[in-house]
Amino acid sequence: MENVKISGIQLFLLIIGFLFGSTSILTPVASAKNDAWLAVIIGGLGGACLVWMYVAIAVLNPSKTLVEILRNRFGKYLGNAIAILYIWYIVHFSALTFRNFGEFIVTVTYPETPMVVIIGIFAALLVYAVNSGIEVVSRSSELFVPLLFVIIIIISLSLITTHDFTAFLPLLENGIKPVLHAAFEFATFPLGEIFVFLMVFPHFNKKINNLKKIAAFSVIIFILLYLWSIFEYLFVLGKDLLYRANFVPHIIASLIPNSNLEPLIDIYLIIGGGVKISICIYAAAKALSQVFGISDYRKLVTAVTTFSVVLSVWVYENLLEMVEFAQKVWPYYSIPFQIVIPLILLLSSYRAKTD
Amino acid sequence: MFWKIKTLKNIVRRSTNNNSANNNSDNQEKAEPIPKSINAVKSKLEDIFSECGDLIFREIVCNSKLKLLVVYFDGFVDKRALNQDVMRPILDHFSNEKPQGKSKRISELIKESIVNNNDIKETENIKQAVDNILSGEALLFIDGEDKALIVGVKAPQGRQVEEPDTEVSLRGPREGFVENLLTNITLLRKRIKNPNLKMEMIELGEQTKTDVCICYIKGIANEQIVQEVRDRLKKIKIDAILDSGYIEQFISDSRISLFPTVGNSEKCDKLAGKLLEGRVAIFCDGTPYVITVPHLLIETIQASEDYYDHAFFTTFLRLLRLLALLVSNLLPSLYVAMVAFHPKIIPFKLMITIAASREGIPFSSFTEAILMTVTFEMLREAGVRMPRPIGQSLSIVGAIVLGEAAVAAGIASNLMVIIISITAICSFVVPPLIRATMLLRFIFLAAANFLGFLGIAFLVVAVFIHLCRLRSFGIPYTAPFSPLTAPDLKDSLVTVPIWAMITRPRVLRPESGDAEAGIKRQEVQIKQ
Amino acid sequence: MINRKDKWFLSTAMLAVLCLAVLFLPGCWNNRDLTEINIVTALGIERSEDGKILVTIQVVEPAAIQSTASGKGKGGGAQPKPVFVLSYEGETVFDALRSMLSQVDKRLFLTTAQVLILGERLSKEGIVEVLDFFQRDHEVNYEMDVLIARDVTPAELLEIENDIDPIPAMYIKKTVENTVSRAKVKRTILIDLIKELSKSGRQPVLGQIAKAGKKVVRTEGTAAFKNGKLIGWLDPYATRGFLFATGKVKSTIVNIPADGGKISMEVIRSNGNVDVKLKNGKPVKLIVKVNLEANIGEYEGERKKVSPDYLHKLEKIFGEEIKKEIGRAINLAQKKYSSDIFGFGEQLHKFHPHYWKKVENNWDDVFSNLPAEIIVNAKIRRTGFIKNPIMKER
Amino acid sequence: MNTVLVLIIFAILIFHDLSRFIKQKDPIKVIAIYTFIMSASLVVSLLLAAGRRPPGPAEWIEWMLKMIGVVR
Repeated sequence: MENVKISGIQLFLLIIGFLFGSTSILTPVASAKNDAWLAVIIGGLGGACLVWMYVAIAVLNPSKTLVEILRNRFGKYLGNAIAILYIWYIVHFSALTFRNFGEFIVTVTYPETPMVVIIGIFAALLVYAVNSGIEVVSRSSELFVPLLFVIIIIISLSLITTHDFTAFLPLLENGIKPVLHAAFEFATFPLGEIFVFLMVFPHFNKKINNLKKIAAFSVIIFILLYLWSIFEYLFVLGKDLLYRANFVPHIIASLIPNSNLEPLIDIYLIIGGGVKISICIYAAAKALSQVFGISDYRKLVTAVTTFSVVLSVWVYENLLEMVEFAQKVWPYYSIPFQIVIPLILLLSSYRAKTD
Repeated sequence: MFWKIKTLKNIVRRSTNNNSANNNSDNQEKAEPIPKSINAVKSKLEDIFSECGDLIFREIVCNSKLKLLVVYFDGFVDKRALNQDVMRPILDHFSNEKPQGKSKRISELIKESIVNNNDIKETENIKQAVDNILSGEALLFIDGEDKALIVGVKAPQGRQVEEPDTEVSLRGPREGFVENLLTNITLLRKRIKNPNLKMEMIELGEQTKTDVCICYIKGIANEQIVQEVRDRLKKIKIDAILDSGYIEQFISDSRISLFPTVGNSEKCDKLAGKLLEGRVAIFCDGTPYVITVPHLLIETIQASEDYYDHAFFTTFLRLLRLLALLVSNLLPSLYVAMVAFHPKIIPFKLMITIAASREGIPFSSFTEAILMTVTFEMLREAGVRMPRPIGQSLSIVGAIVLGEAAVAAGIASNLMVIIISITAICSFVVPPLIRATMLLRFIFLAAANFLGFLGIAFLVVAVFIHLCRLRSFGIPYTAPFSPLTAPDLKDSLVTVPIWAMITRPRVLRPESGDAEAGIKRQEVQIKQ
Repeated sequence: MINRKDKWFLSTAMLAVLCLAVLFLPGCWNNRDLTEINIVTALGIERSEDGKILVTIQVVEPAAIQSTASGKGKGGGAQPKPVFVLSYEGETVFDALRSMLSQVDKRLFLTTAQVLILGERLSKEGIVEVLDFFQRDHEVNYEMDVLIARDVTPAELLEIENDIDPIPAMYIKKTVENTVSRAKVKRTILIDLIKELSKSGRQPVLGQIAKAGKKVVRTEGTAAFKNGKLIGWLDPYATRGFLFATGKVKSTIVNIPADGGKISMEVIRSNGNVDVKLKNGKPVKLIVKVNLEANIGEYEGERKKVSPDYLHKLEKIFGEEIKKEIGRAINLAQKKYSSDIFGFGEQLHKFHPHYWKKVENNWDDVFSNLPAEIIVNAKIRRTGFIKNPIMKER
Repeated sequence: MNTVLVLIIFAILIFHDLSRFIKQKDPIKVIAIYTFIMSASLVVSLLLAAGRRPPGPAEWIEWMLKMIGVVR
């Protein structure tokens, strides 16, 4: 089971799907209003540095998962302890993604359906996918993720007539501070979350150096596409609605002239969300099985997913709490997991390598 | 289907138990040599074939010394050939002349210099003799010798080679396989004149002893797949193989999946094409359907004509088939989802039309769709099962029921009739998936009724994950799309002309071990 | 082998049970058939005298529409009416819409609403509050047309029935839509209104609708707003001037006096933009620039041979005429309403944010006192099938 | 009603998985971890179903970060 391999294009699509997982529902940089695009650029650069760090760790520790690296660097007990914290973090943010998805669906089309039902069915689907193995997840993403590109392009082309191309002006009206804040938010959500892939990278089938290229390529493509989307949101909605709306991409989809295709287009959000959550569940179950020395991670997938679903219902009482948390608390909560520990890992792996 | 087979199997098994006493005595006798006296032979055979009225014993006395016994099943052998090529020369020879020097045994004499027939063999034990009688040869026993001659005078059985009903083509050869294994193999040999075309014969079925033949082209087919086929076939332990469908169910990778992971075809040219791509075929005596493995999803929308026609048309047709596949699976459920959950998406004018046509209909759109779909499936099934002459009247009744009457009676809306008709038409476009589509359609309807588009989307994703899980003899079912195999995309949805298909399908050789060996299909023409 | 077969059976059975369960799942959430909804085609909102919200809806009867469309004159019996109109008073828009269910049979489905007509009294007291519902609800169509009813209540307008279109809302929508060829009313869809209301340095402008007889409406002219409140009307010509200045004219007919008669010019292409000229960091002039192309559509002047020179002369007169219309609009906005409907302030905000910060609060006063320069660059391209009008052969 | 539904769903899940673990003779730690996670989920979801929501992890984290002084 351990020798499943992922090809370069599959990894690329997985990363893209993962990054679009929540950003196709929420807009992390909306708090920067009409400087959101600047926040995307700055945050994108910062996030790219983070991704570079994770990839460098993977390259320095070839064919080792995050848990193994942690144990190598920190010793067995401390390493396991940190790994358990990581598992908590991963499960937590898969729960948040579940919640985002559920809130979105319940708000835009199914106001009378209990959110748990929708999340539960979605979770069952993802358990099926993850239980089939990471290879099946990546192969499914090969079929679905290209649709993301198609839909993004279709939406932007069909809205071309309603564009107001000066909407991003004036520059830095409220100073640089909110922009930096939004950029930081964008760097940690979604770009910094790529660290989860440290559990997936060992399955990559090509030479480890190609990993750098693929990671760089996918992050650049993502940032460009997202920049494109943000400009589109600004040009079509204006800064005010961008700031006020809960689910910007949905409103954008509903503005396609002469048609109300948004229920159909919303479906594509499943793709990104599905990739993201299944990667998270895989990573959490795999890490858990490695920490406790269990041979097959599949035995824990149901448990992890169930917990994640319960957590997703438990974690907030209302939608605004979710948005507040994602904007205010999440970035700081992420610092140790996304920046500090990986930085230590990188430095110590580098030292170990040079010694 | 499942239950049917099971009951069939039970019946077969029961009859086995009844005959088991007989069989056991058979088994003991089989190893025995042939007795020298033909009377002993006759009584032994009569014992084995008791109550077999169609077995013919003929004793011939040529001169006082030579006595012959001919045994065969009536109707199984070509009597003219037997008389003219075997009996007459023997009778002529022995009644006119006296037996020549005793140096040669009579059986050898007959075999080597008297009989005209080419297919003549010797045997020394009863078991082989009985087997050969059963497979339609004539047996020649000579008094005083412990050998019997097997004379191959099998009468040509079954149909002539004709165009298959199930796979009609406008362009291309019309020969289809028949029930006879040898005829089928001949048809294939005629097309691929290559000693590398290997035919491995095995026998399957405890009771039926059906001849099964594994066929592949050495050097093109992947050895691992061939070995896998052999292994899987060997594992089959069953009383009867009445059709290749039995084998199909035993060797397919997933037993629950609705999607076929084993292909079958009736057409020679199609089979030849598959073999040349590196697939393995399994012939089964008694059925015109030849199995091909591995069978991938993309094959369901490929037709043999595709390769004979211009690449543009092929591409268009392939896309059309894909569309038909999607429509036949999804259209009713999309309609139900739209009407019940997302009226938003319906254009305003159409919405008024739909609402008007649904006014006064007592059922929900879901119930309506289920009713109409079930009616249609029943009509289809009736059309297949019933005697041909009634077909006309059925189609008239069907058209009335599905069409005007249901609408006039206020049971179904106009639009639903149209939708079910379109679905029906589309479901016939991709024949290999008719069965899968039929069931999936209902599941999709249920999902649409449950959660609208979201339900459909969940189910679509689930189906695709399932497809990605599936493998056919180790080959990913969704190849060449996932995993992406760029060179193979030339013969997927978008096709290129045949002169540009330089390589054979790469997906069939997943391991790099023998990668380059069989890849190249044609030389690249650099100079004109 | 046995184990595998058992599993097979188990999974099949489970699948079957699951399917059955889903099939017979009663009353699924959100599952409402198309026959279970009232298709709303138009909404009217007015404030009643005691400050409540009066919501009027127009609902179609699909069967009646079908029968009027297909079998006109079939049988002499009373034709069912294609639409019905209903009003209800409530504290808020949403409250009124929900409470209305005490009078109608089925749930109201709002996505199909083609027009939203706001009453005059409501508009004068402010429209921002009532629009909140339309942004929030998941079934509202962000693309419906918004209009202001002039001298008439929205309910009266929605009750108009005529033979032009069985659905009055569609009829209204179509008349608004064909402003692309007449440019005498501004077409505003809901999303644009929402955007305009939140922009600093621009006041929204909505199209106006009035009753033009017992059975017809007229959509001509616009209503100017200030801080979300109706402040006054622009007549059709001022409206056109406004549309020219903001570059929203697609095509229109402009009549110019010439040669003792009239010439109708058909504008085929036009773009316009507004700007503010700054000097020493202070605005000194409002600039409106319009470029347009036109054809001669009709010539009713003294018979004359049309030469290139003559066309150039006409171009000048033509430009003056348009300048007059634009000037009228700017004058109204500056002097009478003191409301920056053109978006001069927005230009300042975007391109000179520092200065904008200073004047943001009293921009309306600053705007009202700035001189305006209007530059029109008109070109006449073609003359139709003929060059000259009928002239006696000499 | 809600409580019953939660119990049924958890019963199905746990029965399905545990029977599999026992049949495959998995080491006891698998069952231990599985039981731990599932019972935690069960307790929380029962509390949620009963309408008594315990303070969630979002609150803990916010509280912790406030203690450190990162978030206002």
